[in-house]
Amino acid sequence: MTLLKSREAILVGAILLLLALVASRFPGFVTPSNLVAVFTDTAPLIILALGQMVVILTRSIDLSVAANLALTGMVCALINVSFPGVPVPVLVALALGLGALMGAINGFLVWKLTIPPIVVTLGTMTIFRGVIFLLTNGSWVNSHQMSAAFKAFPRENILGLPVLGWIAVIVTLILGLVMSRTTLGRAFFAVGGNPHAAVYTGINVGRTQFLAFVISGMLAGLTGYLWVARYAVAYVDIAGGFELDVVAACVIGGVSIAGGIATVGGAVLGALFLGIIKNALPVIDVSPFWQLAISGAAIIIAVTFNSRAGRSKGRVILKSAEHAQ
Amino acid sequence: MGHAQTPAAPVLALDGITKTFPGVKALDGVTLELYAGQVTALIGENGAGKSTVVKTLTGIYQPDGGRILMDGEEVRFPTAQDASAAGVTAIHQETVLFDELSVAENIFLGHAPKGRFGLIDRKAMHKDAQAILDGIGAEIDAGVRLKDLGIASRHLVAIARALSVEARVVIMDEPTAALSRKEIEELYELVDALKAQGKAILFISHKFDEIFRIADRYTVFRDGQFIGAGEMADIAEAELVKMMVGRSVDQIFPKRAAEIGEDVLLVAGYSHPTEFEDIHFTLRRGEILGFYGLVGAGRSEFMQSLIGVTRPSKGAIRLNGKVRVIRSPADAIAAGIVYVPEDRGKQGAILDMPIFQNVTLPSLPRLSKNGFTRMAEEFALARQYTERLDLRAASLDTTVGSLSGGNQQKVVIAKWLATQPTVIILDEPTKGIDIGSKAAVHDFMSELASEGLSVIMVSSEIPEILGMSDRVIVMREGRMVAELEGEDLTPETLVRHAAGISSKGEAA
Amino acid sequence: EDMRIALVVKALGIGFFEAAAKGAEEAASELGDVEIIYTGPTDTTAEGQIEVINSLIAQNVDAIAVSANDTDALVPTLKKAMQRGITVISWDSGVAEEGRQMHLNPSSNPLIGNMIIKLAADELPEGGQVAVLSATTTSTNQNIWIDEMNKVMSNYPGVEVVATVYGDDLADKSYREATGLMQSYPDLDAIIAPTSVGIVAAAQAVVDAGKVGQVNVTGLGLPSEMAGAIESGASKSFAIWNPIDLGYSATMIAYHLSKGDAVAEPGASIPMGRMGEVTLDETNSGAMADPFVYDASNIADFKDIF
Amino acid sequence: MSLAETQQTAARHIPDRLTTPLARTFKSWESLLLLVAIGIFILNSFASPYFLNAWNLSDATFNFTEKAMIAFAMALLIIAGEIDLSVASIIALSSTAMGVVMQAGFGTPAIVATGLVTGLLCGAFNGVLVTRLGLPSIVVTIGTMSLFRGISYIVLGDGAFRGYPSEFAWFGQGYVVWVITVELTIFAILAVIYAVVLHKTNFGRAVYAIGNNATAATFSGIRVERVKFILFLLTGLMAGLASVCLTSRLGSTRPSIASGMELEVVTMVVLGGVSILGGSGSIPGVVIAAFVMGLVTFGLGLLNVPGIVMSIVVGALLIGVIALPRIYQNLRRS
Ligand SMILES: Nc1ncnc2c1ncn2[C@@H]1O[C@H](COP(=O)(O)OP(=O)(O)OP(=O)(O)O)[C@@H](O)[C@H]1O
Ligand SMILES: Nc1ncnc2c1ncn2[C@@H]1O[C@H](COP(=O)(O)OP(=O)(O)OP(=O)(O)O)[C@@H](O)[C@H]1O
Ligand SMILES: [Mg+2]
Ligand SMILES: [Mg+2]
Repeated sequence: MTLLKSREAILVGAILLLLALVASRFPGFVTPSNLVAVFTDTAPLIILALGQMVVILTRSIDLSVAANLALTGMVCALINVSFPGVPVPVLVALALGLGALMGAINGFLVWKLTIPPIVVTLGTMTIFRGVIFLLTNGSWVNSHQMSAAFKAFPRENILGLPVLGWIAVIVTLILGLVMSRTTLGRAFFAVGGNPHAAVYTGINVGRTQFLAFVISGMLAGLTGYLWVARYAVAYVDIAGGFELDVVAACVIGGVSIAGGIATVGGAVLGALFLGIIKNALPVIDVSPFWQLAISGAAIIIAVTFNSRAGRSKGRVILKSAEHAQ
Repeated sequence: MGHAQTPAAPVLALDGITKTFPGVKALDGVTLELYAGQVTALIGENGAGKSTVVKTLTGIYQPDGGRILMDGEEVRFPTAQDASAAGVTAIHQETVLFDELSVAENIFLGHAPKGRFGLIDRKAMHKDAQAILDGIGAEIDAGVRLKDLGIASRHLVAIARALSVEARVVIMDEPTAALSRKEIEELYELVDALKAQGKAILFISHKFDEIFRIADRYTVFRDGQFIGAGEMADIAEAELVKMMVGRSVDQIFPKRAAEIGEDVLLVAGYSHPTEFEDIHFTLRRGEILGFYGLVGAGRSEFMQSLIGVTRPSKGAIRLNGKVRVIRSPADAIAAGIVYVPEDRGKQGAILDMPIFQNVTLPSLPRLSKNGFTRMAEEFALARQYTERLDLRAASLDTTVGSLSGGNQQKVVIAKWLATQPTVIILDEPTKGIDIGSKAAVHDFMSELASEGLSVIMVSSEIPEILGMSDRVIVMREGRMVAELEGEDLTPETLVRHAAGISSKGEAA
Repeated sequence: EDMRIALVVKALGIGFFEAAAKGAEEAASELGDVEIIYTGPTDTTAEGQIEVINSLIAQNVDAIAVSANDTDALVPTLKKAMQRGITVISWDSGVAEEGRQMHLNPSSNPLIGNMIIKLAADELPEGGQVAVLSATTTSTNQNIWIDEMNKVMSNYPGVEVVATVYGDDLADKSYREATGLMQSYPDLDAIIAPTSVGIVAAAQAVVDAGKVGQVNVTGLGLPSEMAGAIESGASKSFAIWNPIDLGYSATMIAYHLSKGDAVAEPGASIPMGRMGEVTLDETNSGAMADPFVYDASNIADFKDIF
Repeated sequence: MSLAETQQTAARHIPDRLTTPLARTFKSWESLLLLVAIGIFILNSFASPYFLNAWNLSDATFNFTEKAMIAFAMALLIIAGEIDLSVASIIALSSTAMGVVMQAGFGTPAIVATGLVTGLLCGAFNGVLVTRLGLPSIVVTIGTMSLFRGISYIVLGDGAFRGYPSEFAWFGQGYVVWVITVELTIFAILAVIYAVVLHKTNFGRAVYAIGNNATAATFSGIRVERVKFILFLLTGLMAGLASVCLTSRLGSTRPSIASGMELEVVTMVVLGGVSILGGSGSIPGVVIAAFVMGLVTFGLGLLNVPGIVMSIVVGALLIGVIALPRIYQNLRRS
């Protein structure tokens, strides 16, 4: 218990250190308004990382989240263009549904055909993006084609925080509740921690993985609409390569790629850590050419730290050693 | 001993249950009856099908044929939750628990108390879990993570989990295997209490003293078949053993007299920071040295350290007079010390690879030319050793995973013998294999010793230890506590040293 | 048998190139015996373009007109195309001299370089801070324009270029870079984005930051995509040449070179149909026309065209 | 008489194999894939009149040769239960290093050596992180994927290295005889070497053993960490070699070179029948998969189908080829 808590504490410490470092070179970065902006900018990563966390927890991986995001985003944009009257709540519901459907396709292939998740999502990743191309013939949907309400939703400011940021907060809270306080949430841990034993407690491993993919897909779909509305553009390649950022955020947040270990707090902090780096590097005058190497190094260092903290000690058999521990 | 009247109708009954696995008929039309307020002992050798019955009763396996009856009504348990909803709960042989979850969550996974909005009521769950733990006398905090508990505590958590369900039938599959004396006594009291509450109990154990202490009735299985059932009061131990094994016991250990020669292996001062301390012994040519101890005594850990899987912090080995430094199993194999691991599926065999490749894997450096494998030699070597062990397999290129447990064990033993070792360490060599194979393995061990090989045999089975060893080292909590030979070698002394009880019978 | 001219673009789906394709089709129907193959990779990579060009070589097309993702990487492949008798020209974004017969600049590079800074400076009579948001670090044409712009900075005293950042022609990255610019330089007066993707993202970022009126976004963009930005005031004006004309001209040039009724050599003039003719300089490149400035007064007339 | 003795008298001969090699070959993944390849070849020759032309087919091989070089080493790595997602970034870094050496005035041999050594060093870096620190390879290489390419960006910025010596062009643009390119020749040689290493040597057997059960392999005297480290080195070396070829073919270096190639390499390996979970797969499978992917992209390219549609086809092929046998099995069981 102390171990996991301390892992999150380390991460919080690292984030504070990072902020202090950035502030020493550019004090404006830590003003409340800018921190809100950074948080809002990181919101998509947080939402996706939470979905990915659930999937990784069950010993799977979802490489198709960014493609799912792009496809759902495009569909929302196209609907908005053709039927500007469709209200935003309907679009949000649609995005959730469509995303969940794509997640379900992944989950179904993993569950019923027992194809390894990495293979399934590697395949669907290219397929989903391809479908966008087929839908649009590659053309973009631009800002001026979208309705004002469509674009306004994620930006709407409530109590100083844009809706996009609020959604990340709400998703975090909901997932926090689901993971710790529902049977399904605990099943995710059980399936990832010990799939064999999960069967003994009446948990259907495949079905649980399926549901993890559905959640991940649903969140990717939601992010799809938010993304497209926020950047006011939709095209085939939006969020290209973002799936790796999402996995990286999880890993930095202490989610074990081997399954069974994860915390909602960790995933959120991992995403924030990456988000802050991404936002800070341009403003503290780090040459754009250094940014990629720095985020790569950050990932490696974070993972090394995590594994140090999580290394399991051997069995203690000797009575004398028990006290020394 | 309870002399409860046999009630008219059983709470739970199995009628002609059959369960087949690829290559194994685990259950062959067995019957079993459990009565309210009575403890039924299920007795049978390793692999007799006892655990399979448990899994069938708890919804983990679906029987291929036969009926499960509760109060005379046919029932089906498609999942584990259905069984527990029907009031059947079990402590499984393997600990089916989750390291990353708290003790309370482990106990209530799948049936946690719900509060508002259908969310898990963590306070209530924690409180209930603690109450159950306290009730069975386990000094465990329900809030800690399971991975911080030792093996005995884990078993207690498993027991608590079984009791967290409102059950009519409680099944215990070797619940005392990993418990200390004190905890075992507490478990017996618990069983008595459950009995008094009118629950039907199925108790599986290999320990006869235990069976006679708590069971009212017995049922015996052999090789997946029902052999007999009755009142404990009406049967004697020897008779039960005969039912179980199918013949008298002394035939199982065909130990031949081997000529014991010069010192071969000398181990001095072997220590590890947390696992074991100051292990020292000599092993002679042609000798079978037994290592006895309770589960978790640290025997496997020591042996694995000896062959370089884990590095010892201190210690020295001399083999045939020469000092050897062993840093990895490769070094050990090169030196002529081989270890046949306890965990066949994880450490011994590579289940998805063909038999011949399994057998030749550690011998490849010797078998190959310039690093190139030579298939013909491989087949020849594999045939030589598997046929000697009387392996039953369709062909040498079928995968090991498709063999039965006993045949898998033969492949694993063949694999290590094929390296032509000087010292062979067998860790629980007959665990989970059937009688026939067991005898073959014992016979073979004997033969090896008589050919001049030095054998170390780790075993938790007293008859095996007594029947096969020339000398026995007893380990407890990571230390050597006794070295027994000749007349000192009796079941009583073994148990006494292993459990840490002084000759007057008190806990040391 | 129709002449087959391949119009290879940086990536499919970009509005600018879709418009160029329209121009190419216009040229084809004017010429009558021409078939246009409009193709390109789906992301802006040189490797992707090479695969596309390889398959065009295999189809034995008559001419390839390419807007390159990389000045140098395409050269070996394009050389091979020329060896197999295919006419190769580059347009919009060029390739190194040995990889093509001629290059058609949309406009003269110095003119564009001057235009983008002038659009910003015109709104800053007192001088001020401007920053550049470019496409990828390897984009040939952007790099040249920024170079040209830097050469004429002395003509705009008081205007200072404080930073150059790269949005990789990705909407989200460009948006984030623009936001970063506004944070790093609170007194920033203008963002110059000489790329149609970057300019739209930057305008969006300015609107979201509530800095309309303080930060002016300008550069090169398409009227259809920038209409919103002009309307919101995030952008006062921007420039572009007509991509339809560009595609049209490239096709015309490829046609004439392939037919053999024109040669690509320094000093030569090559006809471009309704666009007049292009004169090649010593590097065998020429400019099509001057860039055209769009602002609130004329945007409505063009936003539905390209 | 003991039970054991009764059994010994009954000891019987166990045949080496039940099936003939021919029968096994017919039932294998490789033959299924070969069928797919032949099918695509036939389709292609009907679909485009330009397909059946030696020079065009020769050009088409560039679509897969560089990726396949890496795929061979990656196949071994994946069979051993690890993965390297940084290969495309290693290409970028190797290419950058070669550019630096070239600018310093060194000749082709030094340039090539630099490319290979840089690849090796990158592989060693991954290998150390995975085997010494015990980190999961998928995570490590997601990190080094950014790191390696990032270093390349630091060195090159928005610049490019160009002006490689003309002899250097031989690797990516040269022909050995007639239409047989240098790259295709390297590919063929490597295919043979890797097939021998994986299928005929102790090392190859160790790779399978590790992928199936690393613990049992350790107990069997295999130096698991060492083998894995060597595999990372090999993968780095192959990425370095691919970098030599690709740089030579492009004639220039940009930091964005080969971006996204890692997933195509992994796709090729998996399509070739290598289990992503480790433990099984073959080099002939990867060779055929390379041809399948090359043929699909080239064939669709001839029809001027956009690249993204090709990737749909490849993605669908990936899932389909794995799913179909399972669906068939499921149907037969029910
Ligand atoms: N999942 C399985 N797959 C294949 N065979 C199995 C499986 N489970 C059990 N068996 C086989 O079924 C037979 C009965 O096993 P079971 O575990 O029921 O024995 P047991 O009586 O509980 O033995 P022990 O005393 O060792 O626990 C054994 O031969 C075993 O190898
Ligand atoms: N503290 C523990 N935590 C988790 N699992 C344990 C622990 N102790 C033992 N086990 C498991 O219980 C089983 C038996 O353990 P172990 O191998 O130590 O027992 P053994 O071989 O009977 O005793 P010995 O240590 O004397 O060889 C193994 O599967 C082991 O993984
Ligand atoms: Mg059992
Ligand atoms: Mg043991």
